Amino acid sequence: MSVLPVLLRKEFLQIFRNKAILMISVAMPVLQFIVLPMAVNYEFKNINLAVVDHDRSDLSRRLIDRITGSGYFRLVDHAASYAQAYALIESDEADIILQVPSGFEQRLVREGMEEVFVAVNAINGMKAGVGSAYLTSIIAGYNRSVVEDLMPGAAPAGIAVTSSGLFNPERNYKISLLPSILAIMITIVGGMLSALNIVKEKETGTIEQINVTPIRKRDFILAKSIPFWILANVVFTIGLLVIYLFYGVVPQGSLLLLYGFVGVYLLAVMGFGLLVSTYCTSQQQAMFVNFFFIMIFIFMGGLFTSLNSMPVWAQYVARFNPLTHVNEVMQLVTLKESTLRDILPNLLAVAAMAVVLNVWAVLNYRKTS
Amino acid sequence: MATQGKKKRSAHLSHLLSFVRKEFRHMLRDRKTLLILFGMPVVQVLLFGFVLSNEVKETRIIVVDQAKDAVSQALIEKIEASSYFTVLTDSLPPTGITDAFRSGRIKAALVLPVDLQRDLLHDGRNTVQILTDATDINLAQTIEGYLTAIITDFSLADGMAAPYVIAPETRMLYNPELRGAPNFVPGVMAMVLLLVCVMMTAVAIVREKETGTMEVLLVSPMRPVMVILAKAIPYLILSFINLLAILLLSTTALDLPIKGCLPLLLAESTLFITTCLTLGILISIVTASQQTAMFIALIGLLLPTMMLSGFMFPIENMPMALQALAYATPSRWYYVIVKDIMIKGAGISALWQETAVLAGMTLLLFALCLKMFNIRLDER
Amino acid sequence: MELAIEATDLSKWYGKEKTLAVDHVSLAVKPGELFGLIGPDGAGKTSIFRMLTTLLLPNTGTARVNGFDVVKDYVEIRDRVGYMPGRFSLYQDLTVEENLSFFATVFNTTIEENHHLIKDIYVQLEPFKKRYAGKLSGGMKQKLALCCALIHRPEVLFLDEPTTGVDPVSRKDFWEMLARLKEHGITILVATPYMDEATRCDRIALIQEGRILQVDTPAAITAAYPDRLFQVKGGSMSATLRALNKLDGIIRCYGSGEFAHVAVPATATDMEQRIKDHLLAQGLTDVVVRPAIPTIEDVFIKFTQEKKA
Amino acid sequence: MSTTATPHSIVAEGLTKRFGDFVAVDAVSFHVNKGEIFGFLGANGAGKTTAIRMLCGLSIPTSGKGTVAGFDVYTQTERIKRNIGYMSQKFSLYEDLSVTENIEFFAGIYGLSRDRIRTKREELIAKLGLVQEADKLVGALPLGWKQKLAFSVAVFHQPQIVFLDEPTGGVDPVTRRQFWDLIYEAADVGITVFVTTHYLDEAEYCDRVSIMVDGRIAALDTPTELKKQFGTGTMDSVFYELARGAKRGGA
Repeated sequence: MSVLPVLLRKEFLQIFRNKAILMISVAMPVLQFIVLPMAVNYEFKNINLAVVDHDRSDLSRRLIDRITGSGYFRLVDHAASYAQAYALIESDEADIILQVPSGFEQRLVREGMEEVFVAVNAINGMKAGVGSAYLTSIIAGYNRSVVEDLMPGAAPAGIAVTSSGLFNPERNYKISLLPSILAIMITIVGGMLSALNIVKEKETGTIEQINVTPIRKRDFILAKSIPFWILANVVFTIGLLVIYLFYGVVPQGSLLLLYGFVGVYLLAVMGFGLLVSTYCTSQQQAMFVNFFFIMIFIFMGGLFTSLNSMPVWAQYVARFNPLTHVNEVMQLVTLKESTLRDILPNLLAVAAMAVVLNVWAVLNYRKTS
Repeated sequence: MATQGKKKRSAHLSHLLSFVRKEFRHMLRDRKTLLILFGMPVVQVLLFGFVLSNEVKETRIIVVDQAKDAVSQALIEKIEASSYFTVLTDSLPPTGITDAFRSGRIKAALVLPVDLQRDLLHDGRNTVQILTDATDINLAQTIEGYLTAIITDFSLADGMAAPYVIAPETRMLYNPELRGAPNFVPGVMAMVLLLVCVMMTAVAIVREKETGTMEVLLVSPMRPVMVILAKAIPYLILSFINLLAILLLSTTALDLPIKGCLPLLLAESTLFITTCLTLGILISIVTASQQTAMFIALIGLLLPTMMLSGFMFPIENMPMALQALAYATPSRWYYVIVKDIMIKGAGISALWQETAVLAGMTLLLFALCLKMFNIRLDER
Repeated sequence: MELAIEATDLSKWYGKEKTLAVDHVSLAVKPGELFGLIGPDGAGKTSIFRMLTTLLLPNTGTARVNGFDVVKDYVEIRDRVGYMPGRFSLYQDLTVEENLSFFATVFNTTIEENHHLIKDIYVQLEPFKKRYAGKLSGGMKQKLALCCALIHRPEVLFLDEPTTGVDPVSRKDFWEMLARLKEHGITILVATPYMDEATRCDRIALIQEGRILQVDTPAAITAAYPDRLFQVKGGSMSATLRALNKLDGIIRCYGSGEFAHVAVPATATDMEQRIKDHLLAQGLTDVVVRPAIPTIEDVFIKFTQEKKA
Repeated sequence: MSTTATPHSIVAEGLTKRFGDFVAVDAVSFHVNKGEIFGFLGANGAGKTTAIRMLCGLSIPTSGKGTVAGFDVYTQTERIKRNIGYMSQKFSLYEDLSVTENIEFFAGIYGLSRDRIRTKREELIAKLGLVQEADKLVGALPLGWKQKLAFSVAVFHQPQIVFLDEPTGGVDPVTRRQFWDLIYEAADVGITVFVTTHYLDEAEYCDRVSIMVDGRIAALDTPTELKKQFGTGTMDSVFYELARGAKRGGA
């Protein structure tokens, strides 16, 4: 009998015997994955708006009605002055102030041009950006209707812009984010399990017993990663099912391709965990080191803020982040129906990481001191 | 009786001091862990402060210029002149655009119609089309906003504008350049502090259970409350130093002002750190092995805090049940506090609610710790 | 006089299957006594210790330590006893000195206050006082643990297998220390799997599978050994035992160091000669057979084999 | 399996291990004959564990020469491991695996065929009287049974040498004797037994005994010879005589 199956059998027996860890590493992520995606929604429905209408004209009232009627804004107050409205922003009651100057209607009709003033609480960058964009587009729409009213029959001039979003035309955040959040989940689970496992044998002392046997380092490391690889794949599969059943998201591209890539990706993640494991002497150390890197992987992986927005050096660094690749591939395959050819660069990068990390882990694991 | 009471109190104090000293020694002797504990929050806050942002700059777009006339040339030049976009010059037939998107080479495409200039001259109007990669919806929206603004600006300046223009003038309060740091630093700070603090104490008591020293401590006059306090204090001090380092770096390296009152910020942070440490201790008390404690602390908390703290996804958009969950996340409250003090310069009067919630959580967790603390070895 | 430790009908079981670890045990230890619980690993010694030190709640029975009930008055007991658990449970990453001063403060005292109690032991530890406890040898670790358990001058001292894994020389040192502690009037309850240590106790309880087999002074226990015992030698041990097994009229035989021990009924006569003849007849040379004085180990083996039979 | 023709299972010549300034094992020389039961005694901290770790290929010596089962302790550690068995007082078996699973695991590691494992496993379980307990977790077994099982597992693949590190600590007197019966059995089929113990009556059961003091071998001979040398009747006194002079109590 060759040695690897024997080692594997032992690992599996131990994993399934430790029900607590199994529950925490499979059931907890799945449960989180059922609940947490409800949080994934950037679409702002209730942006709090404070209005300072110095004009109190027909046109200004219609503008305000149009804004509040859009469904995006909630009028919190008609403030008498900008200072009053500003106070609302300070107390977090309002997110945006719209100020209409006195003489708005007059000047618009007479001079054909008038400005309104918008002040946005930019602490929450996302809300600020989205809110001011909504507001601008509503004002533009209103503008067109004003033109039609004032110059009936005349077509609005200038360059009009139409826009459409490819691959996700309904701009459904869940479709675009859930697969990647699933990737984060399996990264945490796989990385943690593999990082803690060898250290645990070190702490309990059983590693000594292994080290006096002729087990090859390669076999030992493999036996330590394969079970968790399978476990992480199980979590991944359950996750895909959850996305489908609870959120109706179906990957557009090939599932086979997705699994193939995730398989290689997990090898890289586990290689990393095992490498950490060979360097650390206590579970606590292993966990902290692993956590440190996982956090960096997550935040620099381009999911929550686009890689595009990062400094150039960070974009280069991000190429060495396995999560960057898995995020890209998740979106490529699930939304863009990409083929192997499209994801090949990502696949090669992750495969290279898997090889380097695992070989490094094998080399760094010492049976003899 | 009075002197006896006094003696007892001083005994408790010296218990505590000696226990705290012991905990410090454990902490200082495990150099690797100490290095990570100190380095991790600082490096992460700094790194994420530099790296994370929602700015759009030098985004690669393709202009499919079917017009190739003076107007289209002028428009392209205008787009190129902005720092937001880099226009890829190799033109593509419209069919190839999807492939360009798929390969990730471009994030947006602008399609200019054949008769751009002619229609403008004739009818005074024309329509151009923006295509964006909506896999990253936020980026797509921002790109659309910027491009539309540039084009509108272009048509205004060109004198082709319609009459009766209402031009909104927008000012971004508190963070005029919409930099990433003011957005992300408070959030990352809340999240990293929470996770690090919880993880530090999550193993603290369960480790003594595993090594057997808990047995000796139990058979001693040491009271549970002392054990809990003694476990928390060293990490409180460590975390406070961490906090100072984070604040120092974010004001110097990240140029983030602290508009409000620094002592207030420090006090609120100490409160938050205490909440997290107590949560960690609770985990430590109810678990039987370090491994379980760590898994609960990390797998159990990482994603929920990340997603529910409010700095990633707006809480007001969530369904009620999830909002309730978010309100139970300490980092959600601290995130608001940090943001308001650092960036808005708010005072305690604006923050008393958040403060009260955190204080309440801490007391509740502490009471739970005392209640759950097992004074014997029996399984419950 | 009030008893230092008084346990009545103590039982403890674990798990869903209610595996009985301690089976209706009663014990009485007088103040100032050095009392030994002698039995192998798994006999239930640790569970008894944990119930007496208030760490576990008994499933049946009651126990009092210095008059305090182990369930109700656990706070008082914890103020008054010293406890050294089975496995090494000091802080491995603290130095010898740091461990000691930590435990002193925990028990509201200082190293100086009770220095006279620990000084014999501490002298040996002093050269290593800056060394981490984790880097001490087994013997030294146990001495340090004893110091830590003694530092507050406990009224009752509980030592759970203090000498397991310790070399014979250190074990001897350790017991000499216990003898000296007794002079300070401290009641000591000690558990050990080493039968040879039993003779150093005032009284012992032999314990196996959660039950107490016998309680008395070591001398009385060995004196009550019902059989006649011989020590036998003749070439190799395995050959001797093989030959002895073929002989009728012996109750049991087993190796015991250099010699094999042979127990025969007390009523049997001329066994000495019979054994000798038998061994010679089996072709063994240099045969030695002579009466032996039973030890606690012989008593223990008798109990174990009777139970099996 | 053995590739050389040395008559000795273990040869150590000036074997030394230093940790910084500290000489844990100081130029130790000895040899162990094939099929011998060799007692390796010494006080805590005398350097026994370090010496065993070098012989088992867990630790590379600082200087000196050594072969185990004919293989070099510097360059052929993995081949040594193929030819030895090892059991320590703690951690010899996985407590969260059952009796059968432990046997299958350790036998499998040494590459025994599945059929062979199955038949030998049944034999072993029957011999140890563990038929009822075959599917129980090892952690739930009494220590004495655990140790007997651990020893049987350590010699399951018929190694040339088996290293036993304090195998009988805390085990009851009857089981301790049964354990030694297993050792004799192994020695009878030619397995060299290298054993450390703190029970000095067990030293009497060894063919030869070495006593280590402060990293050196202070005495090495048959128990009878040693007692004669020191003019006493028990190994106890021999050991006490040698070990009490040790300077390195705390190491």
